[in-house]
Amino acid sequence: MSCFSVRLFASYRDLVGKSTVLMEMPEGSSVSDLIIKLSGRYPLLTSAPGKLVIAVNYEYVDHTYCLTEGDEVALIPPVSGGSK
Amino acid sequence: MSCFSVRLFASYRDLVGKSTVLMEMPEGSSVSDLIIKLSGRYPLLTSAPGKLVIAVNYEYVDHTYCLTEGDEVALIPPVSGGSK
Amino acid sequence: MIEITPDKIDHDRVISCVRRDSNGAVAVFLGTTRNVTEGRKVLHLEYEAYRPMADNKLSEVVLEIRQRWSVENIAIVHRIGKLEIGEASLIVAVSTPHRKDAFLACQYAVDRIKETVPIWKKEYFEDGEVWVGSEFSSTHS
Amino acid sequence: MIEITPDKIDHDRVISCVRRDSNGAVAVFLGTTRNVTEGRKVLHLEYEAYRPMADNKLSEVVLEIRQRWSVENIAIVHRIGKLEIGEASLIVAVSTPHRKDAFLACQYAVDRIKETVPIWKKEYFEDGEVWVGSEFSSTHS
Repeated sequence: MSCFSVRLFASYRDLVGKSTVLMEMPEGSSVSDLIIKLSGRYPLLTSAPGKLVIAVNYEYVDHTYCLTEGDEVALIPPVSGGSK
Repeated sequence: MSCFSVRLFASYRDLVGKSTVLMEMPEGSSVSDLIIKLSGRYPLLTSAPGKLVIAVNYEYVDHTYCLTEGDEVALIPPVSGGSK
Repeated sequence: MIEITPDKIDHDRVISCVRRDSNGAVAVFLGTTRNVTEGRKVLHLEYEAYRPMADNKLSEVVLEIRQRWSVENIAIVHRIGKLEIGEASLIVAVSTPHRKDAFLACQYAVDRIKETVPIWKKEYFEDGEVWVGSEFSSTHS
Repeated sequence: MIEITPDKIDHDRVISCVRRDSNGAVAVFLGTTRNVTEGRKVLHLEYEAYRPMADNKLSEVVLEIRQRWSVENIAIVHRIGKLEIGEASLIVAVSTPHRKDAFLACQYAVDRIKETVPIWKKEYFEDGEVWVGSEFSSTHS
């Protein structure tokens, strides 16, 4: 098993009530596997799990991305920095 | 005959050496007529008389515009107020 | 110049930073906080950034602008933390020899920042607060 | 706010003049004097306006912008007289609720000003001076 810290920001952090959650996943797990496990634990967070935007080590990745122990995973809420 | 003051700016004023010239024209003269008379007196100014831009009473007019005594006529050099 | 800062944005400083005697045009965008959202009165706002990812993404936007328009002089400052109504949350300034490039590059930079940079905005209302872009909202009980 | 003035342009004042708490976007264009034209070093510049025609034409640009984009808040200041290199000769600032309109209106205003407003620029070089846009130039003997 590998250990990942998953960072939560803005609306996601408020929903879960903390800014980091630790997740244990089997070696070779993908981002998709992680999301499935997260949605089990925090159903509110992953009401639309297919659409979750994920960053690993400060870069956007797609859901097939294969995680490595020590990766910093972040769930990125919809970005909306100002007026349209 | 009617009397018109013709204002000159920027490059045109520098070429003619004064900022206003007075022109006497028959009643009912057009801008085109005025330009023909001006080109006789100041050949340098009207090296491209067909392209001269004219304003009458602070509005752009075309060369068929019919002049009325007291009109303020201005020759408008190419406008270029800054970077492209 | 790329900054993410809790300090008030000083647009004079940002414009001076990009202006060059060889450039004739400066295009500037200021994003300011609005007092009304969908008919609800906003009291104040809060911006939160995921750093250093947000810094990295801003650098990528600058790099992209430089490559697409050969623009050397671009500055971006994004404010975070608590903002009052009417304060600037974002400034983008671009200076170029000719104005068309300045406008294009500035507009493109703003669009990319809003798409890619992980910075979020929370609006505080009299009866609750909302993270903008989120389908969730919380209401004071 | 429409001004043709020999005074230095204060962009803070112009931006403050258009900004509104109900608007989220301010697009600003600054035209500044360049130190080189076609490889020749420019020492300083002079701008001349045909007033009141220039004032009228600026008002028409503002009116056109208001009609096309329902933009209320637009300011234009054009400087005249002698300018040093790097100084702003023109500022256009537009504030709107959303940024797309601000950029479009600002760019359109600048284009129209350069096409229609009777203001001319003379560049002074070490060995002469030229009215920009004119085919004539004079050279110091």
